[in-house]
Amino acid sequence: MRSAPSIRRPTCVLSMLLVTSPVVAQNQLKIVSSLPRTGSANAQTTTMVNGIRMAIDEVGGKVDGFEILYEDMDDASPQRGNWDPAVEGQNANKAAKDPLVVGYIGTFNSGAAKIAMPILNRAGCVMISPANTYPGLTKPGFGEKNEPKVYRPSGKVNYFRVVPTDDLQGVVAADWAKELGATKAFVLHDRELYGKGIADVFEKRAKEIGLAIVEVEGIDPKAANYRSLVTKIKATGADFVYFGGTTQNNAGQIAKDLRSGGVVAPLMVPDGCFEDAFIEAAGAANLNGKTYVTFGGLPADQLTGKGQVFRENYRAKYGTDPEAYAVYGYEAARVLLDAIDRAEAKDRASILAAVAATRDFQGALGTWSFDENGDTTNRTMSGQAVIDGKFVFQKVLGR
Amino acid sequence: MSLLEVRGVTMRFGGLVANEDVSFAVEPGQIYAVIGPNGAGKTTLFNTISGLYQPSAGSIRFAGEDTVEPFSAAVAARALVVGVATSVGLVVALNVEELWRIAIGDNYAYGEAFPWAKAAKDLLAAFPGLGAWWGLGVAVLGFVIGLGASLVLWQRSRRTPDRIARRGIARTFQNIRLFSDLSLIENVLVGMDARMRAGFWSCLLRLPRFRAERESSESDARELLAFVDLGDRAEEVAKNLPYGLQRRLEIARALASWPRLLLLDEPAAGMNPSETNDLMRLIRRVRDRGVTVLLIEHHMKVVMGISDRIMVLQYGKRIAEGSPAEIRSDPTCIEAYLGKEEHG
Amino acid sequence: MRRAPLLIAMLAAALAWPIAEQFLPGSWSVLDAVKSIFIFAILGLALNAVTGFAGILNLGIAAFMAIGAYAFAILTNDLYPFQIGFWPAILLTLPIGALAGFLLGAPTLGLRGDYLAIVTLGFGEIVQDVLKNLDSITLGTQGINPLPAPVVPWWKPGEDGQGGGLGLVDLAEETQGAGPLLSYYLFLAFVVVAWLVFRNLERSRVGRAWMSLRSDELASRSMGIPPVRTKMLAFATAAAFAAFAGGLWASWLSSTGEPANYDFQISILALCIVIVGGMGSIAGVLVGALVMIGVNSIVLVKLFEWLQSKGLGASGSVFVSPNSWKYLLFGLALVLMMRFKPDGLVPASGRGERKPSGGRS
Amino acid sequence: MEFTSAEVFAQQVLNGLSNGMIIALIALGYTMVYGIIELINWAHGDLFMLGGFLALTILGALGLEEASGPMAVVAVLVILAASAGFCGTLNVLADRIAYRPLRRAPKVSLLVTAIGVSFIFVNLGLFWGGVPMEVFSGGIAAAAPKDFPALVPSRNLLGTDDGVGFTLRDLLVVVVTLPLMLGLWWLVARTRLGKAMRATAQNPTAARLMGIDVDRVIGSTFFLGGALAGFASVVYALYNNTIGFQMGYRAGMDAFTAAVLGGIGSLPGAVLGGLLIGLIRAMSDQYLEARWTNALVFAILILILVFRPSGLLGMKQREKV
Repeated sequence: MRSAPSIRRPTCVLSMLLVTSPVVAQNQLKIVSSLPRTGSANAQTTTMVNGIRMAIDEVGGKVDGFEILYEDMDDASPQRGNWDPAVEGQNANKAAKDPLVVGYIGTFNSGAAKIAMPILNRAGCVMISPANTYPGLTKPGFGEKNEPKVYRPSGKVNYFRVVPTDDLQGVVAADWAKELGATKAFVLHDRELYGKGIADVFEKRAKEIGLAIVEVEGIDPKAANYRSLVTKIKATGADFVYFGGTTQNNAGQIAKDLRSGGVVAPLMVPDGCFEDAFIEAAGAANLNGKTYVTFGGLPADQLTGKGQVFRENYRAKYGTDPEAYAVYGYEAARVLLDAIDRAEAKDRASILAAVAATRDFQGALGTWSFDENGDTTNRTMSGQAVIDGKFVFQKVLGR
Repeated sequence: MSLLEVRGVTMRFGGLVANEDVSFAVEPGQIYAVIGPNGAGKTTLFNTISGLYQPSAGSIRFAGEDTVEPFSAAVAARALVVGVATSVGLVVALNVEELWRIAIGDNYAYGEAFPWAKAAKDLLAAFPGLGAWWGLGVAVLGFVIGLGASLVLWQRSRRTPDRIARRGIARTFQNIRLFSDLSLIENVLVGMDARMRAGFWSCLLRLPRFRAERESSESDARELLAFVDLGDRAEEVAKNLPYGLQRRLEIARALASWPRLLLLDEPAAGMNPSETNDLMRLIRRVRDRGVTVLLIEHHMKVVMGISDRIMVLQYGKRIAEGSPAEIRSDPTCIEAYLGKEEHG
Repeated sequence: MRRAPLLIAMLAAALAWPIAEQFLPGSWSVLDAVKSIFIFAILGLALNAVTGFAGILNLGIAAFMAIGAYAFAILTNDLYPFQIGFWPAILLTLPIGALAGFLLGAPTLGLRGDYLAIVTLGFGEIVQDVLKNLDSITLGTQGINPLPAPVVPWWKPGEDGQGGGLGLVDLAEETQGAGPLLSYYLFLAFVVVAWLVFRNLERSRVGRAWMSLRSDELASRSMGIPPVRTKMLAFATAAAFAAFAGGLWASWLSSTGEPANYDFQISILALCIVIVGGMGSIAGVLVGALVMIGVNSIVLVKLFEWLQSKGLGASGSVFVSPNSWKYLLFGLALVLMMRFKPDGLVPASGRGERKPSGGRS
Repeated sequence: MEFTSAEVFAQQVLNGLSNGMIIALIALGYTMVYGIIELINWAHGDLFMLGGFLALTILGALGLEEASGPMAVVAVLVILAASAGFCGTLNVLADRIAYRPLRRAPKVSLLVTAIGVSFIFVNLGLFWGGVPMEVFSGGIAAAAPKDFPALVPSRNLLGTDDGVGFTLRDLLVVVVTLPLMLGLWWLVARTRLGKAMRATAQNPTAARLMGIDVDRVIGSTFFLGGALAGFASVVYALYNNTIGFQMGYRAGMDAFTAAVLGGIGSLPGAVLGGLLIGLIRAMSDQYLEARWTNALVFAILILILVFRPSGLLGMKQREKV
């Protein structure tokens, strides 16, 4: 691979690598994913990576005569035990500089996406997230005033996502809560981008539909327990508790303390807790019949058509049922592979154009398209309840 | 006027009385020795004089001034300023989001010019609005905490070793305490710090003042090292120095601040007779430089040979004071100290 | 052992690296990672002043980094009215950091070592919480982005690739063509400046006073060194440069990231840099940053990439995923280092088994 | 039924005390080790975490997850003993292997070693969670928090579900921690070992000259401190029903703050500090905002240290000259 050491101005070499269309070597293309593989999100990201690998295996590792390489990058560092902005930045830069890379699947955390997006945007590389739900990444008017244009320094949309955003999920959550009979809700959140974001939407929507919010509290996700907070909730007489946050941020402990603290109000959580680990962490007995989970899609057992096939294949290959997020990893890889197939030239620009042109994609999540912001048009959300230690699908929400 | 005047100093540690009502005075130019058996409270007395301990009773005056910094208008003013600052700081801190919104959030429209003058006006106008009953309470609380903390910290620093040292009292330690990682010359330069004037910025930017002072201080330090016969080892690391020479270095370091009074805590401990003789000569030469010397010593030979006056301590109390000749003939001393040594 | 040749060699290597890299395959490019080495070198130098020179264990240096990063962001991002640009903002991080250091240090620097250590640790936690909670100011966990890259006067190509001349080059555009070299050298220059600052302080009465406090606080006080004021200088200087490093970090990422990015782990990383390099040794800190960050974000990353390409870690089990072993490796490295080379890779002069030597003034 | 404000206050005091006692138990281990070799034993919190994992493993291996009644009591006793022994032994091992060779090294080297040991423990905790056992959900999600069986139900001993709750779990905390604290006090104040420990803490060299086997005494201290962490881990796990490989950091931080607040090296200080932190946390959660609780704890810590630089019950240390 050593290039001829001619004495050119070094900047020229680099700029050629970066600006011109990547020179494709040996009919290979590379897809990378950047997800937090070290630390507490490992369980969810493992299922996503499994999904991505499955998608690549299904096409035999080859698209249109091009061998597809895959690299599973970790954007977490052991020091942080979670995504690390420096690592994410390095991953994105590395992908941007590697001429073989034509697609970047990630990130898991919306905060990480904020770092990677402008870098990949400048490089003109497609980025498809299987998990980012923060609305401001794509939708003008939903985030800060300078969003999302700051993520698109080149002016083009290169970022897509296959999951619906929090502004949708928070709304359906509040609607469903009211439907379930809530009148006075106590809102908790983990003070993070995802959790607080969705809790804010929940609060806003609740007020619109006449569901009273007695109080909003940000929790300390590292606390040993939430007894005093539960006492406070009990004292307010709230008849519904909403927690915006993730399993990693101690959702299980909250559920436990609510029950042991004698609060009988139901608990609702968003899809950051829609994983078996939540039930394991909380203990089924504390959740059964009193816990509701919203999810920005359909659970694996409700998928039909290609989704059902995916579920069966996954089980055959990995020996377990896929967790909710696995299908998003799979879908992100599928839609990318599909675009590579459709692209005229196998370079970043053509593939980007092909991804952006995805319409009526027949995927595991149903038939959907990317809109002009890069968001999926799929707005199917679902509500689950925990019954007998399992998530049981209740109904389709939203639309 | 005496250079050092110790009046009725008592030092208690819990139930233990280390010094009881000790008084003595050291005149300028003297070599004054404090002797006494082990545990008589000599080192405690030294530590009290050098500011490490605060006497439970009594006073220590140096060059006619009490060594405890008196309460002054400046201290009061500083406490008031800290109190007000804490008060304002606490009020602002607890209302920072509100103030931010009033001054900036409400005035700044994204992408448009920012009306600075209006923002400043709004900010000032917002403060009275914070004066709800608890706002006032917070302000008072902040004031009390700031004032209290300032006074407590001042109280703690009224009579500290560094202040005493800066007044002109330098000391050595019984179990030598050099800066073992630093070179000999650096050790001496630390001792000189109290009279250096180059500030932080001038050190950082190597301004002319720093350079000039570096020249002069280094030559002073070398002169001092030469004075204690260590001139040829200036760059060695202190911990590599033999024990006997470490004592000399300690003395050079203590002299570096140009003290008026030098406290020597058992300088001859662990020395052989020839080293002891050298030391005695050195102490005399120190005195001849114009430095008054107060020393604790066990070696009677040293004490009797060089002291102008001697005080004898026993069980923390002064039992005698006088010239060497007087002490030698004082029956109490002979019994308490000298006699004992003959037996022991 | 004289440090100068080592420092000169490192500087030469740093200057030459981007050119050498041109002759390596693209996937070997580590310029970005090297920039993070530079930032951590500055952070390490700052911590070294307070912990290595003055002997104050500071477990909350990341808090000052966070303060610098957020100050830089608020002063430059267009969601705020200030928008003063890279240079004024990055320079302002210094006094802002120093002020924060002063406010924390003033009431607490009289405390004994371990009490002070827990206070700094607590401060590190408080700052994260405050940044998280004041979300109407700091955007909470959103992170403030984008942030400006440095703008420097440099040769600028003409519009059509012809002519050109001296102009202001925005280094944010570098990835789009100018090559990441200017910002690399700029960051290197910052390291050199920080190095000069701390070297000058080290070899002056200020540094000597710090070291005397570290070596024997009691003796130092008895020589007339005011402990609180002297420690304050070290503490505030360290805070200032940590804030500066934070500002650079944010500029490099073009985002503050979330407040939790400036947590205890960063403080520990900085501490490890200082200790692995050699407490109180400026050359050591630079080596420490190179080793710690280099291993962390270059060697291990490459190693795991290679392992993965051999098919390891695909099954998702915790034991075969190389990433799951990172803590263990890190921990073992620290334990072994302290056991066998406690004075660091490049011990400060006067420490370790140094022979008497001259050359310091 | 109404939950009156007096009841709320009482409940919060109870919450605070229960949490505070667990913190205090961990803090005791910190303060003991600190008292004797002036080491901030950074790995202590993670040692505590490993104790929790051992307890869960034993429950899983013996099939005691569902135990109730007398069996549950037996199970609790078994895991208390096992975790205490395990953590004590592990702490002694850490001392032998990592800390003892550094007795003469600067304190900061020792601290860094402890941080290294803590990383190793954390990683072991992560691996432990990957053990394919039923209680670890087959070890698939190694990093996820683990549910700890509710061997001690949270039944309110004061009757109804409404009003103030003093549960069986709160009782458990008291029943385990109080005797341990008293026992420790007795051990340090009255026994030969305690005397040797105090002597070593005062002056190791002198203690050695007096014929005390200093290494043995330090080893015993590590064992006792570790055992306390083991007890604490079981109480914590039964009280909170969750363990996770990252729980050591916060637990350690709280405990260390407690030790400092009370005056590091002082046993009653550690207990007082722990209780105070528990109470401050509960009160702040109730009457202020939960998100400011951590900041408040440290603000109070700083404030107290300004006025009492050696902590609440710490001895003012006289400088040895």
